[in-house]
Amino acid sequence: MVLENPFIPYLATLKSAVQLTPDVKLLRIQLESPAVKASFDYKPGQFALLSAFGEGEAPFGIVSLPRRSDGLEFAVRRIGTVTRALHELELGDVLGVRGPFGNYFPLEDYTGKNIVIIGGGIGMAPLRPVINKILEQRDDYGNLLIINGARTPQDLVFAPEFKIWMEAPRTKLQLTVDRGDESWGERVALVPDVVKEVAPSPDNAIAITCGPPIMIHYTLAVLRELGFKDNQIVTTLEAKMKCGLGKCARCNVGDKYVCQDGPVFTLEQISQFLEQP
Amino acid sequence: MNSGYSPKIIGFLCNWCSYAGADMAGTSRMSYEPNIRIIRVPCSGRVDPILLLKCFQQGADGVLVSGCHPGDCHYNEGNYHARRKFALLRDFLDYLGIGKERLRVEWCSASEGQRFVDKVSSFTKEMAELGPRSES
Amino acid sequence: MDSELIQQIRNQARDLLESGTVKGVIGYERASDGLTARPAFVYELAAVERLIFDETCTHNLVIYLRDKKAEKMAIVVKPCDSRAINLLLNEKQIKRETLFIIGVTCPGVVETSWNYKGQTLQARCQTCQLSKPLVYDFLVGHEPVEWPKAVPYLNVQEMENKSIAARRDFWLGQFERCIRCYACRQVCPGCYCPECFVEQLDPLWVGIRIAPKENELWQIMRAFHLAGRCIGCDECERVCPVDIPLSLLNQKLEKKVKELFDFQAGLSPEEQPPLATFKKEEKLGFEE
Amino acid sequence: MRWLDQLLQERILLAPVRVEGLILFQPVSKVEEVALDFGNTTFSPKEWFLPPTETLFSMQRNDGQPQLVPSMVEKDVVIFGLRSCDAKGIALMDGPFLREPADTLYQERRTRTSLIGLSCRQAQPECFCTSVGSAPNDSSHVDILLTEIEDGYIVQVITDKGKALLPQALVESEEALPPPPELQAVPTKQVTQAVREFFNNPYWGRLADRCLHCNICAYVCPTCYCFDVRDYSNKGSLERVRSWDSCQSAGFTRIAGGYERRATKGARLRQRFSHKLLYFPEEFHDIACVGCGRCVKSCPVNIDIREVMSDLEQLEAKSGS
Repeated sequence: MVLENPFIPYLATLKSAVQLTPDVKLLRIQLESPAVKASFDYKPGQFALLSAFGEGEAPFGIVSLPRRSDGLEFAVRRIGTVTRALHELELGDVLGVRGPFGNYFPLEDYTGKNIVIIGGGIGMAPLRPVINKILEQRDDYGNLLIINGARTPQDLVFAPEFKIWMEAPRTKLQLTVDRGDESWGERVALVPDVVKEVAPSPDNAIAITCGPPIMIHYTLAVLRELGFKDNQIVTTLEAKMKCGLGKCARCNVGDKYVCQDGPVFTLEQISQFLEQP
Repeated sequence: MNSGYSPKIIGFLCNWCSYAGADMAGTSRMSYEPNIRIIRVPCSGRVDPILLLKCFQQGADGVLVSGCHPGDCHYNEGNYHARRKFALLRDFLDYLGIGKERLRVEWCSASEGQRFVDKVSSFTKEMAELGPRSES
Repeated sequence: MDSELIQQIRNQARDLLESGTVKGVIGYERASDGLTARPAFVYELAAVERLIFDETCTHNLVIYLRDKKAEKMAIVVKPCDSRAINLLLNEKQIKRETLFIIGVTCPGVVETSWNYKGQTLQARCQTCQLSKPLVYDFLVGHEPVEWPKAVPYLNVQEMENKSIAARRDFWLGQFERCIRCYACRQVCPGCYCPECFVEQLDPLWVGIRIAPKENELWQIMRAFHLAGRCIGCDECERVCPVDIPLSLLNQKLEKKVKELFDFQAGLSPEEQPPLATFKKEEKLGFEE
Repeated sequence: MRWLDQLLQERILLAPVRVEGLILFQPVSKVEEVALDFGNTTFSPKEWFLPPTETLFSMQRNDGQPQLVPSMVEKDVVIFGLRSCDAKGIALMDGPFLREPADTLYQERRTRTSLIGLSCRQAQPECFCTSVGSAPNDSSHVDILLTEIEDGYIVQVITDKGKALLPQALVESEEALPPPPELQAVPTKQVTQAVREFFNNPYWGRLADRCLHCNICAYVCPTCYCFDVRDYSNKGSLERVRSWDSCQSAGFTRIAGGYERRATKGARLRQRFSHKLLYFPEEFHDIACVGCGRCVKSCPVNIDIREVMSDLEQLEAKSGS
């Protein structure tokens, strides 16, 4: 008897791999089983565990929107052993997928609100489907402000989509980098400083942030300074995890499991248990 | 002792002397046992003991480390360090019951193709006589 | 328990804390069994009275210096432990000026575990020839008048005299029990790598299996990384939850290092460690 | 014990065996191998349900097409001689492992394993099971409980699974159970509340000062269940392997790129106790400690959970006044 085993990944095939930045690739994969494909429903903010067979498994936010693109998309930064193996996959190669896991951004609760999206580096990945979802149903939401930072202009992950974002109604995009180059005409500043400078109003607003832990730490402080309440600040966390099922006891932030209760949290939910970076 | 048995041997050869020596043996069409799989390293001093133990763990019967003759190291002293390290490691392998014979250390220069062949042959013969490692 | 010696330690600790010379004192206090000792960190004057010293103070406190590099600490050091200080000074892991060493003379420590205090001295104490710490700022206690007379390395010789197959069986049997808890590493003053090879992922040397092959690779490499560096505190063996005789590995290497290179770790803060140096003329048994 | 001999013929029996000074659960082939006079085993029987190392699945290729083959549990097993505290430990592990989606291998082993408990006639100095909701003669989590009396054992059959193990001839005895040994009391009433309240208290850093951050406490604990997963590949074949891990090890939360959520010693040690005393009870309504005292006994630097619990209770009492 073969049991439904939650550790067994679905098999999938790599359909395309686009180099987004020097170290980030956008991988589009197709689930092999039509039945699985049909039932694989997910929402912005959810993630999956990708298996590079022979290396292991790691969690990645799903950056596509369901039913909008053919297959699942992941923005993968080459930084460790699993991501290196994923980068080295060739088109048609088989990989494993488990998921979708975790909660999602409760976008339906944000209707009518102004949205501030603050992303740093590869932290933009889980925010991309949020932006696209808002743009898809633009009239349902208030103003959209996107603050996107990266180390260098080349590291801005979704640069090809900036034009669409900028041209959308009632949408503003603020870009910043740590180190510019000759052709860079935008800000050279740290993300939290840009948030301070742009000073979005907390009135009827939700701030969503994702990025390196140190950026999140200071951004949260700035948002609080600007008057955002902890329940208006939403973040999505990254954590080492080995199961995605709330069993391996590794990814918790206090009493919350990133894999089950998260990865999306309001600051109100986790502020008590945040570790100092 | 075991007629069907053919020992697996891994050889770590330094780039400057022993690897060139093996090359010399090849270009001079000298023949030696095919049991050895050669890994080229910059210097015998670079060979970390964990590389050797990993070889044993993965089923190698014997490991050969070969570098420049003492005094001839391309990096002046790499093989002196290797000499101390492997003198100690061989003794330790013996103590652990793996056997010091299974780790062979040789010095062989770029011009000593024949010496390389002789050493590989004698080592292969010795390993064949010793037989497989009990657990592999 | 030598109450005079304990009083000396407490007085010294009090002076150091009061004068602000050190941020804290690393010493010993009574364990929760009311019988044996455990490491103690004292930062406040009120806590000085917790400090003790007796024959159950087996821990080598020098390991804690790796976590306390930022501030000056005082540390209670037995003669054997002082070799670890020399080792770490030699390997530039600690700075002498951020340390205040309260050296204690030591009549030896006994076998202990939680709620158990043995009657006989630990094996290492039976061959110890150090009357007082090799390095200290303040010395408490009296130097012993009698020296242990046991012959060192008897166990190692016994193992060496076994057949190669018997040695193999013995060690495989021991390593098989290992659960890779890494207590032996964590308690070792010589094991301070920020990332240990056994946990390195890239390259993956060992792998995560808790199984004979992995255990063996781990155990052999652990011991060998301490070749010419092990200072013989035997703490690894004491903490091993499955009783693997780790000192039998360490002592073998210590014995061979002595034979080949006439060196013992931790006796001096300056002498070049044997695997960091060489003599051109030595052959070490290899044909040239 | 002739009954055991018969059981041995039919099933795999795991029982306490003396191995060089340790007492380990091992498969036994003769009743004589079983150790009966012991305080408790060196490791808890969790090692049968969550083994130190196991393969989750392997990958095979059929005509180049990869196929994932899950590992299976193939044996019916009887664990003999486990203590009531350890049986409770298994019941607690059921929380995370059997909740949906259940951990397949764990669930299979759980279904196919029967537990024959041996109640304690004598308490060890490290024992405190009565303070954490169990007892030396607690029969709630075993299938059969044996209690030694002068001329044999009193047999209590607790479950149907237990009944199935017993031959017809062996009837439940009518004899009165001897009283259980008295145990020390450890305060636990306010401990959960205290951990929440004192999350940022310097207490944890001070406690962690002497902690070695080895994995002993986690590996001997009947309720610690952290694990690591990695792939092993060798010449085209592949296995995904799970092994024990511990929240105490450096790197446990380190993600690629180097960020480590619980980077300090204090944060790691706090995680151990917070999980046991706060997070686990919040999810599964019971603290994840069964009072077996193994960690107390085997910690090389005497980090004593009983002391931690009393310290927390004291902090709570002080803050309350």
